[in-house]
Amino acid sequence: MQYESPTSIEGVVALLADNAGDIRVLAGGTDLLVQLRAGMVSPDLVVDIKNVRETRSIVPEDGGYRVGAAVSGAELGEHADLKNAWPGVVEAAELIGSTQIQGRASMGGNLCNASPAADTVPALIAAGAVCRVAGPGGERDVPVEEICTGPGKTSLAKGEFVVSIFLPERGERSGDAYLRFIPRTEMDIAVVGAGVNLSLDAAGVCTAASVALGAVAPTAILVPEASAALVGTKVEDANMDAMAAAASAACRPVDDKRGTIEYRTKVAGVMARRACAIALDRARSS
Amino acid sequence: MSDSAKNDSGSNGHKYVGTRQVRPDGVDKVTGRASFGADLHVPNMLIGKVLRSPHAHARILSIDTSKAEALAGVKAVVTRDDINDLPSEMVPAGEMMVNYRDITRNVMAREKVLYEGHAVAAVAAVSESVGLEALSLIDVAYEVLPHVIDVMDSMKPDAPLLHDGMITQGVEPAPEKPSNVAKRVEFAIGDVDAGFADADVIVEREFKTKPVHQAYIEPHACLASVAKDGKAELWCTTQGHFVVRGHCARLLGMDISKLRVTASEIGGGFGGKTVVYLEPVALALSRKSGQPVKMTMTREEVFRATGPTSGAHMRIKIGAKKDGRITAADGLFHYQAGAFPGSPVQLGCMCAFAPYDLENARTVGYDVVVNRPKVAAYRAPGAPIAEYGAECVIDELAKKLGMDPIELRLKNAAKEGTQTVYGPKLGVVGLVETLEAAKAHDHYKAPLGKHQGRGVASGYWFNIGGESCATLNMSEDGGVHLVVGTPDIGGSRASLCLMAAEELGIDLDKVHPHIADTASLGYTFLTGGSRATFASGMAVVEAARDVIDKMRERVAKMWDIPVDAVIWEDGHARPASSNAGAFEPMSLAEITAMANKTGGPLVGNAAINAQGAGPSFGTHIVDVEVDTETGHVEILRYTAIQDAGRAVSPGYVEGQLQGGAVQGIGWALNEEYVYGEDGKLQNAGFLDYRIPVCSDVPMIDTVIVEVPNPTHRFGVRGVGETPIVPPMAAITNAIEQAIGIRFNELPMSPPKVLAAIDASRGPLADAAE
Amino acid sequence: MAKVVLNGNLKQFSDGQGDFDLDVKDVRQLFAQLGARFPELAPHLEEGIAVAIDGEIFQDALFAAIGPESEVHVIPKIGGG
Amino acid sequence: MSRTKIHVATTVNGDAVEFLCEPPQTLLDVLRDELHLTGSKEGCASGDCGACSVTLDGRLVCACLVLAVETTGHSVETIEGMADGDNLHPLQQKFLEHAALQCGVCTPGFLVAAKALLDVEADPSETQVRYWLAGNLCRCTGYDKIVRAVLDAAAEMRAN
Repeated sequence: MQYESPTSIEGVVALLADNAGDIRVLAGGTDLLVQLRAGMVSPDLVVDIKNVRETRSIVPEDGGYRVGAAVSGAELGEHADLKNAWPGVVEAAELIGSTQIQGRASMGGNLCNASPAADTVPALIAAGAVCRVAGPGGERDVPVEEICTGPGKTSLAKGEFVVSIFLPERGERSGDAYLRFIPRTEMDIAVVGAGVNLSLDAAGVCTAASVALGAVAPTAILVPEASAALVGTKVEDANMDAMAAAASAACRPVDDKRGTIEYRTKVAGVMARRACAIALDRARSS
Repeated sequence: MSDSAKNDSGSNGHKYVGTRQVRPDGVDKVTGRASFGADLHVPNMLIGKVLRSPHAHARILSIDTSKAEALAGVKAVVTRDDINDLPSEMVPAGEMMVNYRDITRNVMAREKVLYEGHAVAAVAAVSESVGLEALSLIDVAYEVLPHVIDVMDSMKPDAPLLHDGMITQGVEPAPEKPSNVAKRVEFAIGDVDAGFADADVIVEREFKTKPVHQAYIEPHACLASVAKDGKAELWCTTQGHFVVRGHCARLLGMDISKLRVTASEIGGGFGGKTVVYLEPVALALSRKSGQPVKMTMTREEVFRATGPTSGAHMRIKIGAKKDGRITAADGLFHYQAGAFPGSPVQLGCMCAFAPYDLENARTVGYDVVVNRPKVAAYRAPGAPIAEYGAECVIDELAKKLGMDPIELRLKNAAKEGTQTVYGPKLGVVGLVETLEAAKAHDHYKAPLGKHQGRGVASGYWFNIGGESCATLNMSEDGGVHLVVGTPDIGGSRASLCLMAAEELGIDLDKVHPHIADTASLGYTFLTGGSRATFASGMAVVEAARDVIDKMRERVAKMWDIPVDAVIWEDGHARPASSNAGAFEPMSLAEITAMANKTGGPLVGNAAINAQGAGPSFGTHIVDVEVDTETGHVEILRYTAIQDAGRAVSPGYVEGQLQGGAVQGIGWALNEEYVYGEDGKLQNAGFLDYRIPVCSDVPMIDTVIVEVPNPTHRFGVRGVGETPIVPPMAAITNAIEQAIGIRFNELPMSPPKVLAAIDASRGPLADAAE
Repeated sequence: MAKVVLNGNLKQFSDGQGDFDLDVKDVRQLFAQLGARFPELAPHLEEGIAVAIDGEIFQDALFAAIGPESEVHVIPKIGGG
Repeated sequence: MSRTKIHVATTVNGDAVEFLCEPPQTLLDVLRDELHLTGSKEGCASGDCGACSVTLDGRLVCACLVLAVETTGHSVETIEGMADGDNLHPLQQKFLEHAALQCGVCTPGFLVAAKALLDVEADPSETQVRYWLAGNLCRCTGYDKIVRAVLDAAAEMRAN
């Protein structure tokens, strides 16, 4: 295994594009090193992107924020403005693993590891976040929900990597939240995750909503039916019940060591409803 | 909230026993200086790695190691041919008895692999990466066989047989056909049928538990070095290095006295480090390569290849009169032994109903092999499983009788003179005292909210003594080197030093403990069975008395008076009375300073087989809250109460109670092995084998009850094992109170709890909420 | 005469008999008498056995004293974690 | 299989350190096997137990989840650097006074993690301590005395 640590986007792209064999991008490494150790992967080349400035910075842009793909969860949590604008996204990032993991794990890594249970992905999708992807053909912007195509699989082409993730401007009277269910209080992979982002008008009527779920399908999913159950309503109990039911109905989970189909389906609605209540509070008080 | 840093003054006239002191090995352990199993490096050292079976059950057709041996940097490869095949012979090893025929096969598979992770070959190489590459070059041809994972499936007539020709022991007449049932055991007193006929209320329930791992944080590790003349040294993390010495010598055909084993600091054991895995393999690799070989397990190997405790299936039936007097108790237990016979089912049968004074009781147990790693001892082996079922039934019985569960227990509580189901009558025990303390505790009266419940359960463990040696080497400045042979897992050095200082009457900071290697002290049985503070403590007291007698003799000669006229008091030799003469008392330091001129160095010795371990009873109270939408159970409050006999080192006694309770919380709520249809373990890591983390639990309140053990100088009872017995039933009982659903299976993980809640509601109730 | 009781599976090796009055002074004599009377039981007394004398459990203690009025239970040996 | 080693220059506990490592080797491997700083323990090698907790440029991480080559030019602090000469850190002292360790193998990781907490939060609540330390597994103590020791150390450090 060869290790390289370029300092520019072009340098990363060149290494990814010009080398054959199994190449892995290293950001925080909290998934990759585990896979290396377990013998699940044996790459020929590891490209560390943390020395590329663009992957490590949080920059205001168009009223929103551009977050480097390798910014750690701890750094996100320490960024008061970002946390104020997108509390659900930051909370999702901060839920990944322990304090130690937080010191390394990044949203870019969480996304590109392409686990169906990744915590930040439903929150990012609900937020309408967009990835900046660099590759041999230059840079392109891709909605977060189009990156993962299945467990461990992404739409990134040979030579491409995610440089940053753009979170749009937070509108008035809007809020987001992410919740997940795990058997313990920490250190588990999400059995179910739910991200909700919504906006209200001055009368308290929901003008836009986005509900995304994790760990209930091969990739994180947007649930338009759940969003539709909220839009145009004052987000009262019955509306949230309908939203939760739509969320459960959209689940296509698997039975595995972390949860059953039945359990995930039911709890997806519960998590969506609880996240919705938090997002609503945030929207009302923003 | 108790202040755990409080420096209690000793009571009962003791200066040190019963006080809170900084442990003598503490500074090493907070600075990273302490040397654990994997921390030793020696020159010219190789790294050993083990090739493990990918199959749950398969016949080994051939093993070809030639390519691995040819790889540059590989210095030795060993297989079954390098470990002795041994005949069936039972030996004691921590938990019940083990069979050398089985140990040798567990250390390195011979005819068959019996579980995924079973060791098949091992290599020693110049680096880990070379070693791992060498493993990939070993060709093993397997004939894959059908496997069986569940204990009840394994007892079916058509189950795949693990051991050809295994005939169930303990059944008369002996079965003609072999099976996976290694043994049947039975204990009985009185007439159970008559007792049930006499009962007004009977509760009968079935329960299932999953295997749980000890999950010590330090994986198994050792470093072996065998010289050309056959002399060998072994450094390893173990609860008993004398036991390791015996096993390794036997498996490798060595003289016991040619092998010197040193126990490293041990990073947790809980029973799981009472047997050998890597140690004989490392010795075999070192013997073959002529170089020192270090081996460490990965966490995955720990889960796949080392012993958890049994999973079990059981049926419990208890009957009582309307006034709460229990008339009969009956238990049927099936325990998984793993790949080789030897589950702790017999101990489970003995403990199941131990907290009760019963006229009529019977327990029947089956020891059943399955294609899983061989079980190892785990904290009160066998007892938590059986007592879980019994304590749940007691709680249900209390509900049926309309009695408070503590009152029902008090009405039937075991006490001095109670006959146990396994025969003997109990001596002085403290169960009633723990129940009274529970009843009086403010926890038991605190209000509860919606979906919250409180549960109680009691627990029992025998405790053991056993072979223990101690040496007190007195230095010329009055300091004392205290040498014992029980590895210190949880602070036993501290309590042994307290007892030595107390007995000698000297300052604690003059006593310096040392865990000796197997060449430097007489045979000492392992740290287990809650025996270290009790039995090594007994040896320390005896060694102290031995050296006190020697010092009295020296002083008697100096003073030219009979030895009987010299007494030992407060660390000084004094004339017994004014009749003996007017002599200035001599301090220990004064006596040791002139030791060489008065007869030579002063050493106190004791080599005993400690008897009279006092059983320990405990009672736990737990409050839970159930999230009825997710099935998540939160532990809100926990109080662990236990009879310690005499808490020599109260901080560490509390620690045992707290640690046992939290292990029990994990067992109750989340810990389990998940096997696929292929017989392979799916959660061999701390990510999905979910032991409690810091944020999962509240502070664990403790109450130490002291009903002294009359056979021990300071009244000590073992305390380490009992605290893991009550939690599973206490939590089950608390959940029942919270949501009205009684679970009969562990773990009570969220999917199971939610499914039960949904099933109990029905569609209409669901809609109404 | 000490009252001696065999517990657990041991009765299988003593023709189903479990209670005896024996004139024994210590555990060694107890095992010798039981072994002589029931040869099948003898090997089982060598390993894996404990003896409770008036409620106190002795393991590997051949010379533990048994009194004339003692109640003695022969039980399986106890280990621990 | 190529086993070419890479030269790495870094700082460990304030000292400039150089070593050779294979690219897949972790910081934990190098600390323990090359630098013989064995206070950091390997309990899982997957970031689940925290026994190898160290700080990297002041940030708490698991040494098992950092490649050794990544430390080039950075600064690593381990348990071996925690005491100031003969003076134990208040956390170390409080762990001893509270009997907050039994076997002691998780203790270095807990201490490094707890110090990282007190570096950013001088007055943590019990809940903060519990969640901050959730990545450090202890199987012996049930965490009670560890949490008390951290809270007590924090109080003492605030008082001084």
